[in-house]
Amino acid sequence: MTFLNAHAELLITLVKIALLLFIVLTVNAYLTWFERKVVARMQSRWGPHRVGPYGLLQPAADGLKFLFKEDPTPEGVDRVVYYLAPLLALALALTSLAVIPFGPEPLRFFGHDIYLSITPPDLNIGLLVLFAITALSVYGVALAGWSSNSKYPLLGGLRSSAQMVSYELALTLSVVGVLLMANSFNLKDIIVAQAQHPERGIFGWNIWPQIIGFLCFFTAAVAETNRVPFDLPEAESELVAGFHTEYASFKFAMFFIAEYTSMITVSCLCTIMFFGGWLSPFPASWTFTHYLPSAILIPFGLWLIWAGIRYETIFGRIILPGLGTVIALLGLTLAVFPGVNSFIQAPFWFLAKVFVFLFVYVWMRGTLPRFRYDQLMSFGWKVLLPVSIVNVVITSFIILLRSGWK
Amino acid sequence: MTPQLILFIVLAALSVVGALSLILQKHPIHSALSLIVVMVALAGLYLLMGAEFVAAVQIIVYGGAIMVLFVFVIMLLNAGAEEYTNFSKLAGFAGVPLGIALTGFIAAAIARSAGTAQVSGSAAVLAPTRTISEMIFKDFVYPFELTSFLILVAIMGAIVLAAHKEE
Amino acid sequence: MVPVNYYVILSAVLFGLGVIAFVVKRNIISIFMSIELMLNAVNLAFVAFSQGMGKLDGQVFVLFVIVVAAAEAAVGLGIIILIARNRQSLNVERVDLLKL
Amino acid sequence: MTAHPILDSLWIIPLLPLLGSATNGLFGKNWPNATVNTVAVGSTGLSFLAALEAVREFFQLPADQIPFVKAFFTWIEAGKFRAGFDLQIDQLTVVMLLVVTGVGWLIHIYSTGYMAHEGGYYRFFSYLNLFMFFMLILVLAANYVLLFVGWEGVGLSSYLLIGFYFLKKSASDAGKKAFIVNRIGDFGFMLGMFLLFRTFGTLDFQTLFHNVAQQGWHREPWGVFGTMTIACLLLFMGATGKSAQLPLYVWLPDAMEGPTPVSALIHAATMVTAGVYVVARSHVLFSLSETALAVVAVVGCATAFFAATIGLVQTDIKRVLAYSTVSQLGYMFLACGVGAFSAGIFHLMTHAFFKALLFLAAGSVIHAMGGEQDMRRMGGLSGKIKYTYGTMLIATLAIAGIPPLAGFFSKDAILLGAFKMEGGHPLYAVGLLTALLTSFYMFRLIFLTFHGKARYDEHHVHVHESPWSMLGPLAALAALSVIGGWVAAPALWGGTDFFAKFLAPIFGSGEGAEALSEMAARNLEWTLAGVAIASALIGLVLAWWMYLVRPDQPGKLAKSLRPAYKTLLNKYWVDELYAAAVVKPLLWISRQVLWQGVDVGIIDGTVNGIAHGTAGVGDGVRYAQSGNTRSYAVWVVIGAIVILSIIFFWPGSHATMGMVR
Repeated sequence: MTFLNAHAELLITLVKIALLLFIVLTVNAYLTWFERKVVARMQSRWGPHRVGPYGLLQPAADGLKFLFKEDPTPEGVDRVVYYLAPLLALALALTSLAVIPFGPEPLRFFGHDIYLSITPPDLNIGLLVLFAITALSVYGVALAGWSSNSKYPLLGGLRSSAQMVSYELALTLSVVGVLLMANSFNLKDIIVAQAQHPERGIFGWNIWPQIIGFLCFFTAAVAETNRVPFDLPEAESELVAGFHTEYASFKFAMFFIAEYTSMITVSCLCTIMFFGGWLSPFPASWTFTHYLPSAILIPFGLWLIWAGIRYETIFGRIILPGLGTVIALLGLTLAVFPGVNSFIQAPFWFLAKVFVFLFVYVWMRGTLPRFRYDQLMSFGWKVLLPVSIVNVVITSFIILLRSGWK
Repeated sequence: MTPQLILFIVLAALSVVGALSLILQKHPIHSALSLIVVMVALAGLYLLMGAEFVAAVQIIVYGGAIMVLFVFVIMLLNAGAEEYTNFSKLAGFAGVPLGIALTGFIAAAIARSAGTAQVSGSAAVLAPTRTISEMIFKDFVYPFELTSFLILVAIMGAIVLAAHKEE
Repeated sequence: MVPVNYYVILSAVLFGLGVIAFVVKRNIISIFMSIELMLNAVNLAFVAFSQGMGKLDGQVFVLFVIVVAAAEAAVGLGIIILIARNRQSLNVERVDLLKL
Repeated sequence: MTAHPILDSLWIIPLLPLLGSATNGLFGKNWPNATVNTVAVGSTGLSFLAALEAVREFFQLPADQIPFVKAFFTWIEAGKFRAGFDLQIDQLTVVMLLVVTGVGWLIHIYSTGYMAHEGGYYRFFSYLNLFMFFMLILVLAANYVLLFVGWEGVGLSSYLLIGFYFLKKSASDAGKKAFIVNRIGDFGFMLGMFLLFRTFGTLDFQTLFHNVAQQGWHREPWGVFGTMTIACLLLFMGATGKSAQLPLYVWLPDAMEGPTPVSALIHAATMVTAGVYVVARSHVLFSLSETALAVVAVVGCATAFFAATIGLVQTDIKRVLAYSTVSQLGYMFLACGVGAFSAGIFHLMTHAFFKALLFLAAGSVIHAMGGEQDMRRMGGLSGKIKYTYGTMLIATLAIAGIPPLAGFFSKDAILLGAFKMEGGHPLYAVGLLTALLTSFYMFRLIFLTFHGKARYDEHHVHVHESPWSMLGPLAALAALSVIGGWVAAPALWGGTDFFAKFLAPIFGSGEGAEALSEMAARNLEWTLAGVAIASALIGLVLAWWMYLVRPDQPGKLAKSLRPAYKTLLNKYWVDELYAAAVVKPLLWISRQVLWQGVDVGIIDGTVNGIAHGTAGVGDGVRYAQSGNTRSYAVWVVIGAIVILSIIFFWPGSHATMGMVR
């Protein structure tokens, strides 16, 4: 017990890390499921529905498949780098989540404040850390492409490193506007700065003054994460599978997870910097909106029970109603206990916004065609960069005016 | 053995090892990777000293831009492992002891100096990021503008150099 | 708390290693990288001193050094690409005409 | 606004022509003639106007402000030596200024007509403006150094203009000749300046003369070669060079190779009078040395006679004028020599008028004859080119000394001065004889050119009058030649000797004011004037008889005294003499000693030796420059270590690189 008290901080942090990892990995898995489903709907298909009810167990199956597939190492690869690359990619992607704050006030637990982020909330350079990690995440792809000792991966690696370096500029610059408005690198401060006028609600967020910045940022971020329409490093139509052509089974899975994790990170960033993080879109005075979570969860749970009973497979008839019950009960709890209710607000809104962004990602994947490489480059250098610079100039000018030329 | 000291020793060892492997590795990519290790370790040291902004910039610019450029060029030129030529051995023979001697000199100079000052590790006290920005835009504004001009020139130079000649 | 001298000695060592690397390496890119290593060593010393004196000038200077290093890398790598194009070699031993 | 804006910015007067010169010289190449005219004539005209304004303001100056000196900036300063860009204006300057700008302007206008069909139009005017600039500097300078700048400058532009047709061998040779001969004179001039500086520690006119007066420098009697005498003689050496006096006159006749306006402006009106100007300017010094004055007088007198004799037989119209110029300059020096400075300056002015007129008219004749310069192929032109004839006749009467034209008064004043000076009668006699000769060869020129029957091929040469741009200046100068003399008309002729009075503050009213009773003076002047007129008329009649009445006479005469004729025709073989005495030895020395010995042997030897040595050293050192970057790095490291160890092991050094608390 003394040991616990002595190193409580350390332990708590470790626990938080473990928890976050579990959650994120699960979310990643089901993100794939979600993506496949949505894209299928867009293409009016069913998507996965064999494994488990509504294909809910598909991710698990995929995971097993990755684990048990043969893992060949091609001839003449540079072994160290070849093994290092996926590790690097995954590690960096996961690390970037560490600085994300999911909620403002701590959880009181045995006399310890447990903040909803791994790093302490007063981390002054949260954003810088994020950018640093993003900057480093080039190496995963580039090295993978180089070490595979094969031409398609090499090309993929070259492309990705060029692309990432180019778009990183726009990425960083487009945020400067937000930083100027919050004048801090601290993510928490950035969110708080958007709540200066609680009665305004959604209209106090940065998205309105920084719309240009947001567009630049989101575009650049999509490019940074090598997603459609900027997924040239892994353009299957020209480069087989791009930088991870030579990677199989779990090493491939690492890249996969890294990509989806960075998607999540970017969504979190957008939420924090432009969409007021955990802030509720409604004016603070509307307390009844606090029941919104339950108002969503309970009906959803009930629908799930109802639909589950009528599901064709036995397994589904057992699983789905149970799941529905859990969700409904959860909603009920939120409605009943005001303390829990008020605590859950912030994470709820945060996750909701993140979910929206993830949906946008999938949406784009389903709809947009891929850029051509020269288009990509010229777009990054000739459109994105200048626009974001202009944005910075305008913002700072306005701020200067506001402050009365001090 | 305060935790800072432990951290310092670890990071210092990391950086030195990285530098050594930069020398010993035959392949440029490996050298580049070891250099990246050194840089990250140095960033850690900066953090340890409370210079968090410098640390971030170190990683973003050095790690994220410059070294990426190096790796990119190495990949582009498909540079192979180094080859030995006669003169290089001689330079090595001359250079290694000389470098060691240089290091010894500097180290000795520091040893002679009466420096026992402690680095204040508390970042929050200094809040450097803000102060640094103020210094840059107030005291060092002319050097700052000069560097911007330098970058402009460098960009043009790089374009001129690397641009393909129109036949 | 760590004495400043530790940092400075470390930077000296790194600098020396950089020098050795410069002399020993044959690949132009590696040599260039050893220059970067030396720059980093110097930066370390700068930050250490600035922290030790409680003044931030050192850190500001480090920022300038980094900027200059970036510019240098841009131009230098351009030159290296040219050399590689014209000489089909990255070995400094083969590039001793002091011109392209 | 000050009371005298132009005086406060005197530099404007020389600057304008310089600007014109620069403009034409730099951009004029492809400009149409009209533009070049506008620039050149405009700039000189403007500076003429400025000069007039300056003079007007000068007359309004209170007496204590004369001479008006204005220092614009310090040019050279070394120890106690100071040469500033200081301009000065006093009575003497006023005269010179008006002459230079006025005549210069007229001649510019004339040139626009004369040079219309020549190549290198812009070049010509650029040079001409340049000359104006330097001449004005010379005239306005307030110290010998600046004056010397103008001095050399006019030499340069004269060289450029004589060699204007540089494709003609004779022209370029003449240019070189003028330049080199002038160098000899300048050498003396510089020595004189050095001596003056060494003696008086300054070269500013006012301070210098003031010092002289202060130190109560006693007048050096005849035969004493004191500092002053030597200095004056050296200065005079320069003057002889510039003003073509014995023995350095040889360049002037050849200088006629240049375009006629140049001969008129530079080699008659202005530049060649610079010597006279200098002597007059430093009259304070000269009047302190009898020897110098005597030398000046004798040289001037001799030159006058000598040149006149040569002029008798010349057949090239311009050469006749050239020799007459030389002899007239001799007159001026004679005047200075006998102390009649104002008379000399007066003659300078009048001479500028009628000699310029003569040259321009001659140019007009040549223009009319289509480039023909030999009088033996002219004749009977009077009817064809009336204006030219009229103006030239006026000028001839003036130079011959027929009253009441300008030349008469000035020459009369000079002769009077010569006569009054004790021991000056021989000079007077020679001067008188020269006057006779002058009128003779001038009328010879007139008769040969304009009267008698035409001796040219009517079919090929169709004579035509010149354009108004040429005749206008002729008319103006003719008018000046007529009335120009009256400013100095002595009381004798009902005038008030204004000119001498005007210059009196400079030269003092001393000259001519010997102790002669008013009546005696009157009689004397009457007689002298009468004699002068008589001589002039004799010359006229003689020429008329020989060249119109009995055109066969000259030939006979030439035969009868063949050697004398030959001698005159070959100009006393002076050129040949110089060639044998100076040029050949010089050539030999420079070829054998300087070139073969010094140049090839010593200088080239040294240079090549150094070159070879360097190459050898390079061979040795080359191996350090392997071009291998890393070896260089090693050297750098070694250097660093050396420096460090010096800092380090230096006794008592506490080099520290850590924190020092």
